[in-house]
Amino acid sequence: MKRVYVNEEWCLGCHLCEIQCAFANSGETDMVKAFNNSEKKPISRITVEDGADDIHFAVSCRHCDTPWCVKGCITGALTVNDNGVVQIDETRCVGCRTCILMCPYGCLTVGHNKTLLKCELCVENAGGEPSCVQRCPNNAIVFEDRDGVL
Amino acid sequence: MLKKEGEIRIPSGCAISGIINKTGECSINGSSIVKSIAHMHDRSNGLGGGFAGYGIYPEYADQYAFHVFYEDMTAREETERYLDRYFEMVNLSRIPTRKHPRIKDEPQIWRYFVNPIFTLLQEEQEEIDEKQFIVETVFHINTFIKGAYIFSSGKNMGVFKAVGFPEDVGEFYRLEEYDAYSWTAHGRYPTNTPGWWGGAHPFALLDYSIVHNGEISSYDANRRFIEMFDYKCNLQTDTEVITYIIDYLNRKQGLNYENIAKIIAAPFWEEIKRMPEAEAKRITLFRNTFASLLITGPFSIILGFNGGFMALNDRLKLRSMVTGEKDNIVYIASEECAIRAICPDIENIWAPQGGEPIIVRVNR
Amino acid sequence: MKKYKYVIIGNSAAAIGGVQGIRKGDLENEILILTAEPWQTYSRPLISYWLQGKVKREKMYYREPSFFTENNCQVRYAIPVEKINPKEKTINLADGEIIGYKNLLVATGSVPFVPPMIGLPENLNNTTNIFTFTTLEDAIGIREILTPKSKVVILGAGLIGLKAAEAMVSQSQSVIVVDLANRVLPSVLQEKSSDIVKKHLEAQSVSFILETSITEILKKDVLLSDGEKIPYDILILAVGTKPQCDLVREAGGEIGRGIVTDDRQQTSLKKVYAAGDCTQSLDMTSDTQKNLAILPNAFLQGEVAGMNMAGEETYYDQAFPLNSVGFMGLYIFSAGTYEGVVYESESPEEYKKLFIKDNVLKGFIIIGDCMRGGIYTDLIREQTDLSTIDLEMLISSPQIMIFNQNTRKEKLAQSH
Amino acid sequence: MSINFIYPEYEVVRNEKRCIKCRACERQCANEVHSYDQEFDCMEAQESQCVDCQRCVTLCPTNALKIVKTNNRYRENANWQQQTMEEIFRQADTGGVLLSSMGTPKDYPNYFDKILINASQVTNPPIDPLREPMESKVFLGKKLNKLEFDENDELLSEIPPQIELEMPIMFSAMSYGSISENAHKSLARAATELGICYNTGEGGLNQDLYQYGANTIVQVASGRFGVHRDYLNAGAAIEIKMGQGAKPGIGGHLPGKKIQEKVSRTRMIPVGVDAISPAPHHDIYSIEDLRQLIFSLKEATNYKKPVIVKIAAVHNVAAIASGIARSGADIISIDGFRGGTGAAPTRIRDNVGIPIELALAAVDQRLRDEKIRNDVSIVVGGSIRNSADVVKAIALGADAVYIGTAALLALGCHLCRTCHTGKCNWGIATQREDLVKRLNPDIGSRRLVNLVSAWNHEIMEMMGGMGINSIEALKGNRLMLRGIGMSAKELEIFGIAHAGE
Repeated sequence: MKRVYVNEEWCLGCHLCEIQCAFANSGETDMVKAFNNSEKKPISRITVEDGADDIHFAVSCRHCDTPWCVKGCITGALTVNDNGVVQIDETRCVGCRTCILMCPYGCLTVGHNKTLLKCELCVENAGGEPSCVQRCPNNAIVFEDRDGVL
Repeated sequence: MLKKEGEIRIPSGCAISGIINKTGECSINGSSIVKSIAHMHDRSNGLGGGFAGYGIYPEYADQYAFHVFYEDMTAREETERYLDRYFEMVNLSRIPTRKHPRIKDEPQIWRYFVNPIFTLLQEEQEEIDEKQFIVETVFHINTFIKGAYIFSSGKNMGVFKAVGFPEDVGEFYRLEEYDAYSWTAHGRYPTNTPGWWGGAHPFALLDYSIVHNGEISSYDANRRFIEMFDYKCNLQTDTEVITYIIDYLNRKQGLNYENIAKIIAAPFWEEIKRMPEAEAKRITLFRNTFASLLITGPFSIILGFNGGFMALNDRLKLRSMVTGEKDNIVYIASEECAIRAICPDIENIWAPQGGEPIIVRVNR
Repeated sequence: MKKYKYVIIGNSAAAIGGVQGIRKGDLENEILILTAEPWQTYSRPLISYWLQGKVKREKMYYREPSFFTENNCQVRYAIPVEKINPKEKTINLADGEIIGYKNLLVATGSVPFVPPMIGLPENLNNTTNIFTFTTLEDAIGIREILTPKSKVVILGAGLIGLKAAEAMVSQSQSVIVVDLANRVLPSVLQEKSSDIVKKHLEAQSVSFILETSITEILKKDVLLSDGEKIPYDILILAVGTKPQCDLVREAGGEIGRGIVTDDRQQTSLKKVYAAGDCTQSLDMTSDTQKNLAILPNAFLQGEVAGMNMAGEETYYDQAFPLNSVGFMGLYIFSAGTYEGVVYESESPEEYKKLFIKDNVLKGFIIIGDCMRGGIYTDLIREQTDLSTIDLEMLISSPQIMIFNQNTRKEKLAQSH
Repeated sequence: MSINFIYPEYEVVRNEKRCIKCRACERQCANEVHSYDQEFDCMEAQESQCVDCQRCVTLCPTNALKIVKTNNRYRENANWQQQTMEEIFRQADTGGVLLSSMGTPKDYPNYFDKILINASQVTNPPIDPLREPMESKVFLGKKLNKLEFDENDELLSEIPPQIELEMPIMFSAMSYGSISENAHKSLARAATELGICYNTGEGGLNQDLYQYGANTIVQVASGRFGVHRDYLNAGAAIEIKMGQGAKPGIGGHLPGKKIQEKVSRTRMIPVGVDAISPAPHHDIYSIEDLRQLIFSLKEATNYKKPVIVKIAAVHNVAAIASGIARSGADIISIDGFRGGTGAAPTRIRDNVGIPIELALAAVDQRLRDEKIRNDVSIVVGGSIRNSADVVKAIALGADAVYIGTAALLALGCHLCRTCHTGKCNWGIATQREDLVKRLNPDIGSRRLVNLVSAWNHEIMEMMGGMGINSIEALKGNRLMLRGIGMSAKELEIFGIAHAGE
């Protein structure tokens, strides 16, 4: 299934994916509004790690086949949909962070309302491609089907 | 002021027709071809018509027959002086015409049957290329003698052309008095010319004559290339440059008409890809070597030559042309009506594809 | 007698894991679920959130109501199981019915452990203001009588006791937590970390009386071991839980610190599997048998049991203690075993303690925002050789960057 | 010198209302123009460093940025303009030769813009390339003058070595070193996908790119960097670079800081040492020497590769081209003076050479007059900016064109003309690894393929409009062109009529 993959070879560390992600999930139609008009800046579900020797890469939910977060979720708020996308039902999340403790990638975070915030491949936003992928200036983040590809 | 052919490039639409007797027997009277072309009256606009007949001069079959327009006596005197120096003149006369109400401003029209004269020295050194000599003579006179224009220069063939509708031109030249094994005819529809007799078609050089319907878009690419090989496109007409291309490929490169068709109306690369390897290699070589001789834009031509003719459409077939056959006579024309007019029970009538040459050679 | 290919006793996380596990290998045969409770599966840890008013009753379900029909499960509520007959492969229900099984999953969970005390009623159901705190009924009972004037006393400063304290502190007059241990969360934290938690809770008005026990329950007061008497309107007994092993024990199955299973979750009884709080697990970090009564563990065990029941051979060998808990904005992660070389760091934002032994991460405690803590968990789970990673970065801020390029590529550029 | 006379050329205009302080501008500026001020929670700009490369503008997610030319003016007049004065200040400061990058920005006539293209109306049908076949394949190389057949009429002749191109466009020479590995990869991959060629330039051929050899032209220049037998045999053709349009009569100088490990290996020179290409080839001081080199290269490649000789368009270019055509070259490449460069002395770039349009017209006509046009193909470059320029060049007589600047623009170049600093923010004219990676060849090659395919579509549309269905019928077809606003002399050189005639 199509997933977000990152090619660190091409990641420039511009962090624009974070901005785009936060905006795409902010519910605002204007980025300036999303960031400058509200008390709380929208939070990104993808995080760029910056290392020495100019290594950068973005980390977001891998939507694993064995999603530890889903298995560990104490409320059942985390589910896997028919396309294998791991989704969070905010209304059922109590913010216990067990999923964060379970996730091997450190790619989960929490929102201003203290519930889990995670990449859902923009299923409810951009349509087609996740926003981080669409707006990555250097194709460092791609949306591809790599199942069975090593 | 309107400029005439040679001063400016004049595009034109046209009608063409051709008849050939495959047996080689001079059985086709000039009136037939006149009747045929007359049926495509609306494809001409009265600014040019003409014919080429092959086998019409059996008694002078070994001499070059020069048909010449003169605008004045000076031109004629100068030309004849020039011809006198290099040729043995076997016969000279005005070409017989009849007065015609719609044919006006006729020049003096003369015909010479000549043999070129070469020096002993030239013969000894085997420097004689007789045809090249004729070509150079034609170019010289047409370029440098003001008011003189050789419009036919082959053996046992002749071109008859004038400003007017082709059927009127036929009557004017009394074509019913000529019998040929092959005729081609042309009715012209130029879009801006005062009408100059030399600019009418067929265009001929040596025994090649061309009637052409169309307007080639590759003109200047072809012209600038062919002019590297000592041709001068004085008239700036398609017919002229096509004639030179064919002369170059046939006479100078020694290519047969089948191959010539593959050069001037080359198969597309897509088709070449699907050809057997050897054929693909040959066509690729042609397209590579003679790239600038590819003719694009619409054309249908009938190329007359001694012993046959070739009809050819551009490779996209942007002009109409049909052909049919009956009792050893092959007919080709822009429109089917022009064939049915003279052969109502024509058989096997069909439209050749773009780039597909129809080559007819007489058995002799 | 009705016979089912799959019968599950219990209807909580391990049972649900069992259903999902079975469905990985068998999409056809019906599953019979027998539960003593009257209602659909709910998430037990949510009772404190419900009591606190942070979650609605209708959002407490652990799985969508359609889960059971979609998975072809027949659920019978409020039907306790009386007996397992492993030879006959049958079970006796409380209403007398006998049901045959091909594969049985025992997911009976745990029950509160209540130490003997003078004045302790025989049956807590007969009282109105003394509760344990593990089921929805407990929470419902508490809410019925909880008022802003209530004085609450909680026995036990473990996870359950403190969650109960968190739930009630803002809705009552006072909450006092009593524990025999000298610190809060004694089984999860160590001194320093425990102290941080205690101070945080105290700042939120929870009071503690430690190194003390209740010796006697009186009508309106409890008598403490130090002789003091403190009043209560609501008394919560949250000392701990014990695995519910009775059915298996009576059927002759082996019991240790819970029902003993192999790594396929099969008990010593053939075709009888067990998963969840009722079992004993091998803690991979200490190589000791423990009763790991934590939800993720229950689900994972249930899933493995279910898969094996459906013929998909699978093993569960990655159990270790793992807790994520938050108290009023303070988050605590803890995992594994606290032995080995210690790396400890403390800042106003975060307290962290890592335990590394033989180049493998054995355990950790984090108090703070805990982001990316799962990377530590994964290092424990995979027993990753730490010599291949950037240790300094690992300790200061866990991230994928700690791994070398190939590993990063595996993690981020390959399908999982 | 204590006073810096030069006022920052550009101003960074930041719309504070739109800026969300994401700091992408800061992270992406190699010139360190942008910075974040923690104390005031705002972005700041060090404008004197700005070269107007537009990287920050392009990446700013809220379009909060624009770079504008400062309107601070010296007291200039028609004679002493700002630029002129600034150059004097600069030279007075440093005592050095002024250096510039890319093509001349001066306002010399651009003849492509004074030439109009014909289309068919009524007498001749336009061809719709979407419905009818339309061919743009060209062969570059010497053409046979006479075909030989055997007695069975079978062809004996073989086509001489040729470059076969699916469309009459190639990427011009840009060396590895002057541009980055990823820029080269983009060019190589795009050329391969398009069925055209790119050109190594004089920096040798990076080992990773040998796989694209069939679409590579390997260059031999005066510095002979990276030239060895495998290199010569690796490509589709060999180009001898005699000159460059942007700097005729001048050699090249790649600063040592651009010679990192891989560049050094490819060029076969030490790391960190300046790579200097002399102005002349020191083994070519006359035309007969050139002939020797041409045949040496043909020997080395077994007469299998066509040899291109590249010259700058200078005053007597027609005569020079004639000489080259008679020296055994298969292709002559002419580079006009608006052509780009990684670095050239400003005065040379802006004052030496002639426009490519005039050079092309003169060379094509001269070779035809001398009847040797068939012996060589002509490739022209030096500011071919769009598909119409290509059509005009071919109708004037070119066989194909080289595009350099346009290709770089496709890769992201914004013509900031500071290639010589080595800090190209677009990852093109740089060897700094963090910058090089900004050009992902997946994207770069796709953009190049897009660009050239788009041009090819347009070329076909224009050809179709003229009623031409194959590019060879366009070559030298000057009748399809008309001049507009040209003098009689100019029209004469171009061999075209004025519009309206």
